[in-house]
Amino acid sequence: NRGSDAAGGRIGIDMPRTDTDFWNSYQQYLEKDLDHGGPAALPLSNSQNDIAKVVSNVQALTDQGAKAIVMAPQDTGAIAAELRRLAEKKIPVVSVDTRPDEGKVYMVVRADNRAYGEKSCEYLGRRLGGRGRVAELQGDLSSINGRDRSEAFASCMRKKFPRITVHELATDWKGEVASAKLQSLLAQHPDLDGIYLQAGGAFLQPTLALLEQKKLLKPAGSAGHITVISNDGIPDELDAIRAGKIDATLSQPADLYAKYALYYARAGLAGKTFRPGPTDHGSTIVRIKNGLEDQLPAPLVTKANVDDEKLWANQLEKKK
Amino acid sequence: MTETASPPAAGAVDKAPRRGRPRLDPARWRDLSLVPVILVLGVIGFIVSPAFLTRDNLIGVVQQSTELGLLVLAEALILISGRMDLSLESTIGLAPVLALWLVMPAHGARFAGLELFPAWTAVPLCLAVGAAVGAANGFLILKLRVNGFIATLGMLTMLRGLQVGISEGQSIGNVPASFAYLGKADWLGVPAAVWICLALFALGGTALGYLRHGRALYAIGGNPEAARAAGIRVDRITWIVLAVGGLLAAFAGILYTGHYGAVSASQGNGWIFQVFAAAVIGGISLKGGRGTLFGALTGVLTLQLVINVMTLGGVPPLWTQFLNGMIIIVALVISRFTSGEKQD
Amino acid sequence: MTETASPPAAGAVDKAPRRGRPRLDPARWRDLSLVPVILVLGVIGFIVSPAFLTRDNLIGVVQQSTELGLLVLAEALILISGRMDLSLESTIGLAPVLALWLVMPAHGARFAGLELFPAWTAVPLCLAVGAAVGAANGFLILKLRVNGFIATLGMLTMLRGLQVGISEGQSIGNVPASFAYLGKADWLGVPAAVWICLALFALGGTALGYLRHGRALYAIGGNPEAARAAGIRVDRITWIVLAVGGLLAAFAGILYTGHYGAVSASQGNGWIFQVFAAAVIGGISLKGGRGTLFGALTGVLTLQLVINVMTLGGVPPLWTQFLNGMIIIVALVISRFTSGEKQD
Amino acid sequence: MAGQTDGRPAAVRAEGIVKRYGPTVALEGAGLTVRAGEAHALVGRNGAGKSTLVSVLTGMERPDAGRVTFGGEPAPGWGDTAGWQRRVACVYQKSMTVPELTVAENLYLGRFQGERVIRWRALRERAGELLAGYGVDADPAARIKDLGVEQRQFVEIARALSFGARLIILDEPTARLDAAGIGRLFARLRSLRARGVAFLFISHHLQEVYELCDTVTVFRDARHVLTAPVAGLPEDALVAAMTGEEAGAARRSRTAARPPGEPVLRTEGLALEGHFAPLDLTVRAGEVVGLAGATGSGNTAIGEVLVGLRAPDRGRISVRGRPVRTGSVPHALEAGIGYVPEDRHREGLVPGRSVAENATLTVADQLGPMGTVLPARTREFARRMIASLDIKATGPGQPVSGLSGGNQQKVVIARALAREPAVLVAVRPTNGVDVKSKDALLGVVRDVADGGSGAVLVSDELDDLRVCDRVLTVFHGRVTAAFGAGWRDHELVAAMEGMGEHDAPGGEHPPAGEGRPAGRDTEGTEGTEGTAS
Ligand SMILES: Nc1ncnc2c1ncn2[C@@H]1O[C@H](COP(=O)(O)OP(=O)(O)OP(=O)(O)O)[C@@H](O)[C@H]1O
Ligand SMILES: Nc1ncnc2c1ncn2[C@@H]1O[C@H](COP(=O)(O)OP(=O)(O)OP(=O)(O)O)[C@@H](O)[C@H]1O
Ligand SMILES: [Mg+2]
Ligand SMILES: [Mg+2]
Repeated sequence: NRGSDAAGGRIGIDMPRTDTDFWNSYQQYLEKDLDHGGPAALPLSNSQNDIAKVVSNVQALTDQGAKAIVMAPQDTGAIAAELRRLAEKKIPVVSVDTRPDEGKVYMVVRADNRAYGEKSCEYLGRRLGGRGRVAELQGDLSSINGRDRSEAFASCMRKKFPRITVHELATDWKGEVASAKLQSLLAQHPDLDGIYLQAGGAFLQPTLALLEQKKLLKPAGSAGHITVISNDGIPDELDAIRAGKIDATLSQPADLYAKYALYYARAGLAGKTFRPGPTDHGSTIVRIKNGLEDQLPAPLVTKANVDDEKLWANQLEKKK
Repeated sequence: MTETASPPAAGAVDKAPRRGRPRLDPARWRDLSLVPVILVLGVIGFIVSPAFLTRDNLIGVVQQSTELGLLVLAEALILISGRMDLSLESTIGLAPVLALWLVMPAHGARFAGLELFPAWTAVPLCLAVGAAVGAANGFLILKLRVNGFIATLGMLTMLRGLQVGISEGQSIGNVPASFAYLGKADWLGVPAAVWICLALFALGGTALGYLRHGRALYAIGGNPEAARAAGIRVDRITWIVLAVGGLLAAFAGILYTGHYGAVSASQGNGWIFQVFAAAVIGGISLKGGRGTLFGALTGVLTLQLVINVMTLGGVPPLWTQFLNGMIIIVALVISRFTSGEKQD
Repeated sequence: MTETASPPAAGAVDKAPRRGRPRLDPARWRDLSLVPVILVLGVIGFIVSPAFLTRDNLIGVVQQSTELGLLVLAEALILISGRMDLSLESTIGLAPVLALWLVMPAHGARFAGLELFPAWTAVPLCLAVGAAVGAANGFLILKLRVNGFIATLGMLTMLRGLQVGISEGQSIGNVPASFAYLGKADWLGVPAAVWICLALFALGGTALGYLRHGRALYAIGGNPEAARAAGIRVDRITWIVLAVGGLLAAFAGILYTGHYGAVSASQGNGWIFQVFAAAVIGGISLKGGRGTLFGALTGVLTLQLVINVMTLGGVPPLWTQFLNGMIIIVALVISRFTSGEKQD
Repeated sequence: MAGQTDGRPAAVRAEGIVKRYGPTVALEGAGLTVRAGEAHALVGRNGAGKSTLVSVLTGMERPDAGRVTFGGEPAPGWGDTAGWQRRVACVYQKSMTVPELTVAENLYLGRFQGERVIRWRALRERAGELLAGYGVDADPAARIKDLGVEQRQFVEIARALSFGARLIILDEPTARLDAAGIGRLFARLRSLRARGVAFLFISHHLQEVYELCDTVTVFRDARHVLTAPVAGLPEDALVAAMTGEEAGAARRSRTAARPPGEPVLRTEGLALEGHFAPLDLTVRAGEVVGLAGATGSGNTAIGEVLVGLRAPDRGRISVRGRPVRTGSVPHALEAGIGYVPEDRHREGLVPGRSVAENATLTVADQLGPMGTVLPARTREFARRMIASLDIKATGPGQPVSGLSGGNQQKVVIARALAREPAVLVAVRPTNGVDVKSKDALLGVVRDVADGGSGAVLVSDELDDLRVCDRVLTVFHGRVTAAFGAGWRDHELVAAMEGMGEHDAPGGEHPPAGEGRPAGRDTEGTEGTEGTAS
């Protein structure tokens, strides 16, 4: 009987998908935070990675009386009309992980995907000494997050490390496609120096399995080691860093996503407003053309800080 | 079973009742076989949430069905004439992108077009692209005589790839007003898309029921040789149906764009299974020559109601997909038993 | 020249030349219709990169084909006996997850199992789950007589949902060694999966060609009524084939898990289209009763070679999908003309 | 050949038609002329190219060479199907109906005249009237697939005849009709002919040719061999022209009855609700028993129950004294019952597979050790069958879909004989088979019996029944009479139609299976059979 109180209305939350580690962790954090009291949420809906379902779910949620919406539209264009509709109804919207192109949003909660690409590029560039050959396992080309990472990575490489050759491999977020293409590339260029995995959740295990099979999985520091930087910060990646199988990852903060999505949704219900500038949780709110964006930190995790308590994946381990 | 199952002796006996109540024709039952399913869903919806029976919610459900509904309409026509077109799910995305690419300003916006034509031509261009895709499918299937399932599957991949290539994977916002109008306008308090979709279904249903070219689809799908022997231009009509199918998919793309405010890069991605599911649980045969548009429409509404009721009912996100699949199977089984016919 | 062109009396006379060239049987050409396509791809591969013809690369291509290949093998058997199973693409993921759920330790790891059975049972359990899924499909199709395409489509959604529900969307690493062994072992310098897959294809091909129950599949798929009248137990055999299909898919799941090091939550997602594409361009008819496993195998290799050659050739990522679709269509057209038969 | 003119203009003239299907030459420079108002028969052995000529004359197939003219004008262009339809109407050998559509719609398929919008009620009324004119009692709103074979055939006939075309082609229209149906068809054809309509009539029943036609053309091996007036052409000469051999020994008549041996097949109280009443039947070794009955009399259902395709409601079957599980084909097959189904397309053939595979479908367990099927043995087996049944095929590897109708039928028979059955159950085994092959096939049935097996021949064709030692007539699901050898045609026909001196008690025949006791109404040579309750 969540939300029987409903003093300031309830929160409607739509899950973009449930078939990945990352989003499942996000959901678990959401549910944990919801249990800690405060304005309640309607039961979560799931839009299965389909923007049309996002819209229909959000409508169903508002029909049931949601006064604030948390969503994660994986398509940033086709949510515009729905955002306009919600703005008309004066329902604040918190967009998690993606920044809608148009339509008013109360707050965007995300880590900067361009920053992911840049940080990865810089890390690889430094480790390889500015020369060599790297493979980039891209996601789905029509996903905004993937595209941001690719573009930032590419332009950084072009500008800062022109002597590094980048092989872009589109994979549709599919592990087996990534493995097949990486295997082909390794046949062509056995001298590969580095790999950038845009999504550790999808690519980590297939990549490790392939490198192991090809006897290319050498401990960091030894000759012939292929430098691997991943993205997401799921527990498996941290384990791999500890084991020296990969070098680094960018921790996409599932816990902070959940925490601040709810935080801003409740603030929206309460009618609070925010202004650009630094926040009390180590991030910065910036103004974007259709609202505000809280750019959460996405720490680079290496062997040095892999056991940091603050990393969400480490908390998850403990929670269980 | 062979004809001896009903020898004239027995046939003569049960002929009287048959003539007496011609409305009990099983073919008619089949069209209504999903009505009980829809009623059950309605009752469940009413139980799980009072919001279900509100005008807003029901109109929402219908509006969300419009784009899928048009694809189902297109696929139903194609299936009835004994063919298949998987590429519809890509046409709904490609046609708007291509049309906008041709008309959008070459500079300024994030998506740079070619500015070859004035903005008002976007709608006709989009429809033309859709028809052209359908015609290309027709060429592969009817002239080169390759397998239609796989040819249109290849087209599905190719057209989606073309869309990604042209749009560079981005969504396209800021579409010309004329292009967005139909998808977002309200007429008499109800979204224009709903009126248009219903009108198209009614039109299609009438054509299939009462016009000779419409009836010809059933003959072609049921037995193409017999249709040819009866003087029906099988290839020509099939070709036209495929082109009309593409055109309807492009039109669905226009409604989608207006409805959601932008051409999404993944517009229609993965829809084709839903299209088939809606058509088949609605009574359209995959083997051709059987089914009605009314049945197809009930199929679409059923699928959309399922999603709506699950959301209202607060099904845990982890289990929505499971439940969704289960309900499709249950609906299929119910429609098989209420129609009383074996499917194949 | 046939006998009709010569009087019956001459029948004995023209038997001689006929025996002289029995190899010109068109049915044999059909199985080889993709060989030219593969050759062309090989030449292109050789031109775009010297790495193409290396042992590593070719073995890599074959290894990447194994999981898809097993699904195609399963689907080919099912298609030949005149049915379809879309749910294979979910079985490949669900079966390992269910099996692991039953055996994995209840505490400690991130993915908590039930620990009901000892770890070594994971492989047999997985196979049993696959067979059970196939049998469930058989129940829907053969007992309830619902449309197989849509019933297995519903199963596809439901099983994938079940997998997501059980695994909570996580990938499952740390699988028992026995479970991972086959997918990653090397035998005689070549991945074990390759040997196994080839052996299964050879076994299946032999059964279809030289065993009476294998040959019965062609009769069942070609004309089930005639098969029944000839004393073939149509429903029973179809049911077995569906169960074997599920079992093969589960086995593909085992290989996948070993190969990629974990059971991925999206294992097999979206494969079914590729499975059909490989089977059909390889000469298997969607209408049943036609095609060989050798053809199906060439279909798989063709699809995988396309991806390999495109990767080696450095096709820009934005255009890979487009090119991929185009090549499927071209391969389809080529195989239609080299086999010289109209497809339908 | 096509050159004869006798003043009347040619309704259709085909010259030098060549048509190949891959390596098969179906027509090689063949031609024929049908003059206005003429009833022209086209005969020839199976695979002679008759149906191919029909598809050329109706615009369904484009010939590789040759010319077709209608009334002196060149034929419509390829693909102008409507144009062809105006000139010629046709009843094809293959069923050309759309099973899912109603009778009314099938009748008017492709020619909803006049108004833009179809008026269904009026259409159904017109269809009802049209069908009534053929004595067909079918609901115009029923779907074709729910109709029996014969009613379906009449729908096709009615459609073709109602076009108002001046030329009508009928490709074996009588193959799926019983005697009464044939009578009605012929009456209708005669009245049309009186109005000057020309026919091209194809049949393997030569007596029909003599009954109906003025002129006959014979094709042999894709070529035209003869066109002559029917009157004055002896049947022997006609057969000789068809076969290309001197008319051999007179048609094989039944060898003298030998004393029948042990019973091989016995049924006790076998019944299927709605189809036939309890039946006790005994077939002895060396005996061919005919089950004669018009379409729908239930005789086909008896055949199907015997072979296990349908489960009876009651009753037992035993072969050579051993009980057979009913309703299971594998068990029936195992027990030694061989089966030639009525509809070769539906239950007989797997169209895409080879002659060898089709012929060995029932003996797959005998072609190699341990469940294997050795191709060499399969081919060898098929070659023997091809030779012994005189099947015209390019070889054991040819797909059966490429054979002519009659040869397909022979493949089905080969399949039934493959197991050397103790009892052969054959339903209309000579359906669509040419005269010479028909004799051969019936001879095969006879030989099977002479070899110590029994045979049950379910048919309404007198030619078929002539090989039988005994004939039981079935009417409305009951055995109404039994005849020994030497019956006279009219008696048997009368009994099949439920009339005559062998008639069962009472003029009204209740539908079978009502359970009404129907005393022993058989009279004839043996008293062991008949319906009992
Ligand atoms: N579609 C086809 N493909 C291949 N061969 C064919 C086809 N149709 C007919 N034939 C061949 O053409 C020849 C003539 O066949 P057709 O059907 O004209 O014979 P028919 O005289 O009508 O015989 P029947 O009396 O058995 O009907 C046969 O040898 C047959 O095998
Ligand atoms: N429902 C139907 N049933 C049977 N035949 C049909 C049906 N619909 C169309 N046809 C046939 O399909 C063919 C194509 O139709 P269409 O109307 O285009 O013919 P047309 O000769 O090109 O022009 P027109 O319409 O002026 O006759 C015609 O032969 C028509 O008779
Ligand atoms: Mg013929
Ligand atoms: Mg014939």
